[in-house]
Amino acid sequence: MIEKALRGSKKYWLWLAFLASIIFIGFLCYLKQWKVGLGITGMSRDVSWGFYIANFTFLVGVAAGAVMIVLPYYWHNYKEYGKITVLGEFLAVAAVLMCMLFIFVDLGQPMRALNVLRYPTPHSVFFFDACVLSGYLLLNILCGWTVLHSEYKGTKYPSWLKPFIYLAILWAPSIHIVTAFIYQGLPGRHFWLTAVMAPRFLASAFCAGPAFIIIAALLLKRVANFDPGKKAIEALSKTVAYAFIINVLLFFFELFTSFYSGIPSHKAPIKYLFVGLHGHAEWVPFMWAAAILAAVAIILLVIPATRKNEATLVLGCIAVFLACWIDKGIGLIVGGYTPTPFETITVYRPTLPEIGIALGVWALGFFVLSVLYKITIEVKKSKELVVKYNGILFKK
Amino acid sequence: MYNANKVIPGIIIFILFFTAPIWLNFGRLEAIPQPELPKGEKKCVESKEYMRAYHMKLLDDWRKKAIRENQYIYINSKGEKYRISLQKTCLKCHNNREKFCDRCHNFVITHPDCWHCHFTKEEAKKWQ
Amino acid sequence: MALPKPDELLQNVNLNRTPSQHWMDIKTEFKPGTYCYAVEPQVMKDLGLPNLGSWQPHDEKWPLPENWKEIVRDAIKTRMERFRSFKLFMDICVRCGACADKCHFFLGTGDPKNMPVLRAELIRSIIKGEFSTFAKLFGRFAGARPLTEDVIKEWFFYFYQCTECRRCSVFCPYGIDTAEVTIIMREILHELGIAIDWAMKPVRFSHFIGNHIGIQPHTMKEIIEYLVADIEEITGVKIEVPFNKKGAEILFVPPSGDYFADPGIYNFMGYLILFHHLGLDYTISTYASESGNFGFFNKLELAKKLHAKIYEEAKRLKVKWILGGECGHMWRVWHQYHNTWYGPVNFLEVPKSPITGTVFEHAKDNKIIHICEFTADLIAHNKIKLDPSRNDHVIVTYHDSCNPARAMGFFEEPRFILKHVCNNFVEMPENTIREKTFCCGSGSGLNTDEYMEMRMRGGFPRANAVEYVHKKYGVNHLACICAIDRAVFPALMNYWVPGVDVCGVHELVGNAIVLDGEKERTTDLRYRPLKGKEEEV
Amino acid sequence: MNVGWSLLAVIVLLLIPWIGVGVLGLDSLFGIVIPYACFLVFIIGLIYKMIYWAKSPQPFKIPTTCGQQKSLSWIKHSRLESPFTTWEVVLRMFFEIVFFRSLFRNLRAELQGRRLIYGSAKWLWLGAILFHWSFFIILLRHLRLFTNPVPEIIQGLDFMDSFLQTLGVPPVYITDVLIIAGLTFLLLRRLVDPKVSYLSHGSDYFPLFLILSIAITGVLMRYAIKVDIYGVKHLTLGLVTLKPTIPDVKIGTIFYIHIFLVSVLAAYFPFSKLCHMVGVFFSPTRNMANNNRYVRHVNPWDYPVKYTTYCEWQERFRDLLEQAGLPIDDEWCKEQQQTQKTQ
Amino acid sequence: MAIKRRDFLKLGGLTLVGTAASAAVENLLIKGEAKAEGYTSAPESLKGKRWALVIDVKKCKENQSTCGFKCIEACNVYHNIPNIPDPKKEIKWIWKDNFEHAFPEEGTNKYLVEKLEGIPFILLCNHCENPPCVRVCPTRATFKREDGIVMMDYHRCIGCRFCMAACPYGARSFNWYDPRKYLSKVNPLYPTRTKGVVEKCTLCYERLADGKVPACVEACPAKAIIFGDLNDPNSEVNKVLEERMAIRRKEELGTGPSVFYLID
Repeated sequence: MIEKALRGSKKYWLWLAFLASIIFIGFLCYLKQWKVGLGITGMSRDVSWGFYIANFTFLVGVAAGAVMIVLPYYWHNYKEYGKITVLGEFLAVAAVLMCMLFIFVDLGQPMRALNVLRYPTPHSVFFFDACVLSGYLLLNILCGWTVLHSEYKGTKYPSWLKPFIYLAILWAPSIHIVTAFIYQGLPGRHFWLTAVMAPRFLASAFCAGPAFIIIAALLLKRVANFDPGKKAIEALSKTVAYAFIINVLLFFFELFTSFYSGIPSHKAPIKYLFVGLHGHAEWVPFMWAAAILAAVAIILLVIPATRKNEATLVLGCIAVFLACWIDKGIGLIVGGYTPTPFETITVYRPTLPEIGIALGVWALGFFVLSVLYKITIEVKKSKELVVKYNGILFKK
Repeated sequence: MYNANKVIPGIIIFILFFTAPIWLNFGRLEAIPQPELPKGEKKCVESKEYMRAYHMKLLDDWRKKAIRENQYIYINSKGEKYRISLQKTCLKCHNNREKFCDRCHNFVITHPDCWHCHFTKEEAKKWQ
Repeated sequence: MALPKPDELLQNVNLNRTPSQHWMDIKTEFKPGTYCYAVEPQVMKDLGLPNLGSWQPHDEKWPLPENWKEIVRDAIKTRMERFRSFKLFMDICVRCGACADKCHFFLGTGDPKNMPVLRAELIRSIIKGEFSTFAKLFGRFAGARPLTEDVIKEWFFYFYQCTECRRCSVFCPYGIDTAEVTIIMREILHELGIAIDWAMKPVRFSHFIGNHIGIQPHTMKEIIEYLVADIEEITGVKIEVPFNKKGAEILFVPPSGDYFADPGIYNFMGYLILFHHLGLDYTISTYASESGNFGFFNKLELAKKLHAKIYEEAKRLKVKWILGGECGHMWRVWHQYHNTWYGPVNFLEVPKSPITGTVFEHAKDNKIIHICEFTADLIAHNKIKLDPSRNDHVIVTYHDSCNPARAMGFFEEPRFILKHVCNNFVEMPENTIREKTFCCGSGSGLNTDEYMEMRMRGGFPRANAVEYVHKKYGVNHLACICAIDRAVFPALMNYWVPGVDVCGVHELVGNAIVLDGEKERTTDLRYRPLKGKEEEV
Repeated sequence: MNVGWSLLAVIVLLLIPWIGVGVLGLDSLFGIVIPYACFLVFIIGLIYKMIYWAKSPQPFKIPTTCGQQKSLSWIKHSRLESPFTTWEVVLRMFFEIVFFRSLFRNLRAELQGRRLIYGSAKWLWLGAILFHWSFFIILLRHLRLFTNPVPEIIQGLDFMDSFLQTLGVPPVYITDVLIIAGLTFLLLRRLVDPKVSYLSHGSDYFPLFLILSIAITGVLMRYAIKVDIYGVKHLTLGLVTLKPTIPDVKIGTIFYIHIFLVSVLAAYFPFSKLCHMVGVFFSPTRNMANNNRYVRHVNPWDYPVKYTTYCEWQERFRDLLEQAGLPIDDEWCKEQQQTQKTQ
Repeated sequence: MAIKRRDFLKLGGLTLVGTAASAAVENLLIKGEAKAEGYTSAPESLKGKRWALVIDVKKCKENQSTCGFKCIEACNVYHNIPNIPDPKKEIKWIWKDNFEHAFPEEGTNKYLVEKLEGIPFILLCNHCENPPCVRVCPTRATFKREDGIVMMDYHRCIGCRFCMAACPYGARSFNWYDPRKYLSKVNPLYPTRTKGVVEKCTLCYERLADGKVPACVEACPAKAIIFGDLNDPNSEVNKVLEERMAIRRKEELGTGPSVFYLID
């Protein structure tokens, strides 16, 4: 089936070339990082994780979010999702791949990356995260590819796949729970030390992932003549709306706990992020942008008319995606490290090469995603057998 | 023979490719370097043969024992004791990286990353 | 020799089960329906070829000549010296098995010796066992075996069970072409006097009379005049057909199947309507009255003999260039062999369409053009008046005939024509069309009735794909550009997919062309009512 | 059966240098004489093979066309699948040899009841790519033992290949892992797939076992049973500079086993299916352009054939032709007779 | 013929196998490999169950003008710690800070702050009893030794910096650059680090092995840093802690620091 990705229109190749050029720029930045060290980033002794890990955290959510389609389709036999299920599975593949790459570029000694598997350390959440991420990647490749291949062959997927599909469904939340555990189990990081971290991660995952699929499916409808099905999009947009509202609610619970209890160390990070602290307000505009986006998203997604309108739905989904990206990405990381263990503030700002590398990773993810989606759509089209010949669609 | 115009160049390319090692050395072959052994010292912690083949493994074992098991003394096959330390023990005798280590390593192209952290006295002078 | 029912036929076919015995130990069984009858000795004598007298493959003892081993060994050696392809293919196969499930005979029989790799191994093992001391020493371990009479029987069985369709060659990482091996193996068998009747009789006809069916010139003219009468009845237009016309611009050579047998005749009517519509200055020859070439299925020398007539005729009639009809293996021969055999063809001119002025640059040396290339060019330049709705009673799918597909690269031209002459065109599943197309199961001279079971098996993969579009999209016509296809598909479709008719591309062209001064048509060329005209008929 | 004998053959081959060097101390036989001899056999054997093939002409132009031919200007011609010019043929061959394009097309047919279905089947392609590319890179990488100084590019290759420092010291070569994975897959496939298993000879298993044991001895030598690599390079450099010496320091026997197996492979190469390495370049269905109507291909052994000429045919049907009102052309026959006479 | 050949092969094979087996006993393949007798620790090495440091804050206050913070300097020199100008990329094993930063949760207690104003607090890795950094390390590159030292294995560290996120004391530093460029004085007896690994105070494990106390302890002219085994009831540290009042950083996190600050 891979050969289907090797034949495409000029637009398809231009898009891939565009992504490849960004990947190349990212790669050049990475070469510099390789040579000089992580010193080229904005990270510091006090804020020792930054943009890379922020994107990683967010993307784990996107990967896990795909389960919102997979689960109803396989578990509840919700047929409407038939056309987009593989899209969800492949989104998970691309997102997990990006996650792994973000971790990889964040490592000080990348060539030793596999040490994680060589010295398995059950008490480290990171080890578990490596395991669940690679497991999820393999499961989604297996399930997505086998299901698509069966469609290509014109048969139902083989019965041996069922257990793997169910396993993948169970596995999806686990990747995000484990990722939350990376943060929420650390003593001395007040912003992270909260039990709602995992549920909040899940909620944001279950809105950001499906939001992306809605955007992608509607885009494919325009550029690739692919029909995701009206009902599927409607159902999925409801999922996004509910999950996002829960996400925002959970954030308010956090606010309540911090400010009603009045514990200074718990208030400090939130103050820093939203109003500034000790004269530092570097991330305030971003956090308010996220808040406004969230408000817009809720309005667009809750009102049925705007939710059912494709244009406003896409806007709402973009707002959800961006709001989650700011909030769960960079807001989470910076908030966790600020103030420092000495109650001082060390400012973190990503540097240009750092952003370049991150863009490169995103571009690589989109490259893989584009190729996988291209294959999917071609396979689905090849089943139609009624052939587009010299631009004219022949039907019986 | 038919298609000689293609087959003969093909054969020549084939010969050139598989005899490349001979041509690659042509006119640039360097003498095989001899590592300079420490003066005054007659023996290493183990036999010459063993050290030549296994020194890297020995160093790796040393590290694990010293760092992870707090065992700082190595007792060799003859029962002699050595303090485990690359800086203090090995480099005491083998104090010239260029003339000892690098000669062999550059010759056979093995570039272990020891020197990222460890160093000889001589070397330190350069980047101080 | 009762043919089993379609469902029974496949019952014992399992592509993933292999016999417990080593293939070298399995003796060939000649069951009725799975082999072709041996050639009559007179046919061979007439053509000056060696023969074994009267015998049949199922005979326990074949009347091989005394020195048969020597003949075979010499024949192999000669072929090795003459054909680099053969020599190379004997050496470089790594038995990766990529070709294994590509052969339609394997898919229809499950017989491992029908895997192209083992089919070639039938001779490869002999070359090792007879010519290589090393391999002889290691025997079966190295895949070597001695030459015995059973081997000859096996060769006969399996090399007359390859339709030279080249599908395996598409998938082989080294391009090993079993068709090439089969061609050479049939030549080697020929040297012993072994051939099949059904493939040799047409050769004799073609050699002495001019076409495979043995239609004599006056009969040919009569048949065509009948067809012209039919056309007049259907369209109201009287068409003139020029025979042996000196000084015509184009010599048109169709396969004899097109003016002799149903459904080829409708295709021929299509050609005539097209030429008349264009007012083309062409001629048909009663001497070079065959574009197909059964010689090719027996021996390359015979193939060369049969088509030499076309060039003499072109020279004699002083035409500018040659136009060929819709035929499969004919185009393999015309495209890949003619120029080597008969070139340089400097008594003709570079083909140029007199209607559109297009110069067929790609055929500038050989000066022969496929009628689909010619018609596609006309349609592209809007030179034909077409009414595709006249084919609305037809839902058509297109079968890429093996030889034009894999030995010529002929994919778009016929599709382009179909697209313009009918409104309902559906492709078969992608892995069964274009370069991956399946043979009709009876190519290379195997379309004989005594071979019916094997034909149905070999045609199964193709029929299966047709069945798929028939059930899913109601496809009722299978268009093809091969005379053998048109001859054998009706039986195959009748067996596997009843309800699908077979037609040529130009039959549909003939239906769609709006002739000047024609009456309103109510039927197609087969006298079947057009859509919406059912009551008028 | 075939499998067992192949394995046994490789084990025997393994024991020869083990005993030869380990017990009998025939270092120079196994370190110098046999490698030289086998390398010569390899080179001369393959040259012989190429000349052997080239001695036979390719009489006809028979490319397998897997894509649209070049015909009418407005029809998109498939350059790679149906090459028309030499340049396109070169491209086709390049993709064939470097990326195994034909194998990439592979399908898997399954018969389900009365339905044939075709699945995508890229595993063979992947296994073959892994194996061949790894083998090629390993071969290039070994130049570090045959050149002094080692070209930068080879050093770079070595660095990239050993980029993962995971299995401790020395860092693991990625190609080592991949070649063993690829070979294992190819071997398992031959054993497990009933079709491939049925058509395999012993001589198909033997090279797999042989190359696998070469890879394994190499890996062992690097990671477990170490040898004095300085001494090894003494020997190997001596070989390529034609001043062969056995170094004073004894190199471990495993090295001699490795080099002996490589020598056997080299000597076996030209006389087995492995010659597909050069053979693929000769394949007429891939290395010829699909343009016989455009450029004439000449068959050197072509000979004239006797066919029924027009005049013979006209004589036979003269009456019938006249009755049917078809023209008679005696002029032509006269002309033909005259030209025959003048010849 | 075939059978004969097989028999021959079998016979030949058996002989070869036999010879090889006896040869293998002679350790043919691994010629030259020697087996070490073993490893041990030196008799003079200091042995303890839980090493600890007690820092006499009072003495620090008294001597800060004269001592020149020899403890820090000695450590830096001994361990080849680079002097990186950018505070964001600094490497620190042992350093000084004020009370509010060292004990931020006490920072709102203005009386205590007033009392401890101006005192340099010497900060370093606490070698916790229950170290979060060890818990999170995915490769066990940082681990706790039997004698209580929280150790770093730079050969294994992948530079993920999870330990830095986990350490509530900011005791860990990451090599953002190659540290060698920032070295002015080099101790040839101790290696440097490479870029991309995390490092921190190792309580001079290799000095202990040689029977010496940590460099900072040795260097302090006022003897303000006391080193000893917390598990040994007779050790100096235990005696001091029994007599005087000591606090530990972020006690409430349950990490059990092994560094005590005497504040009375």
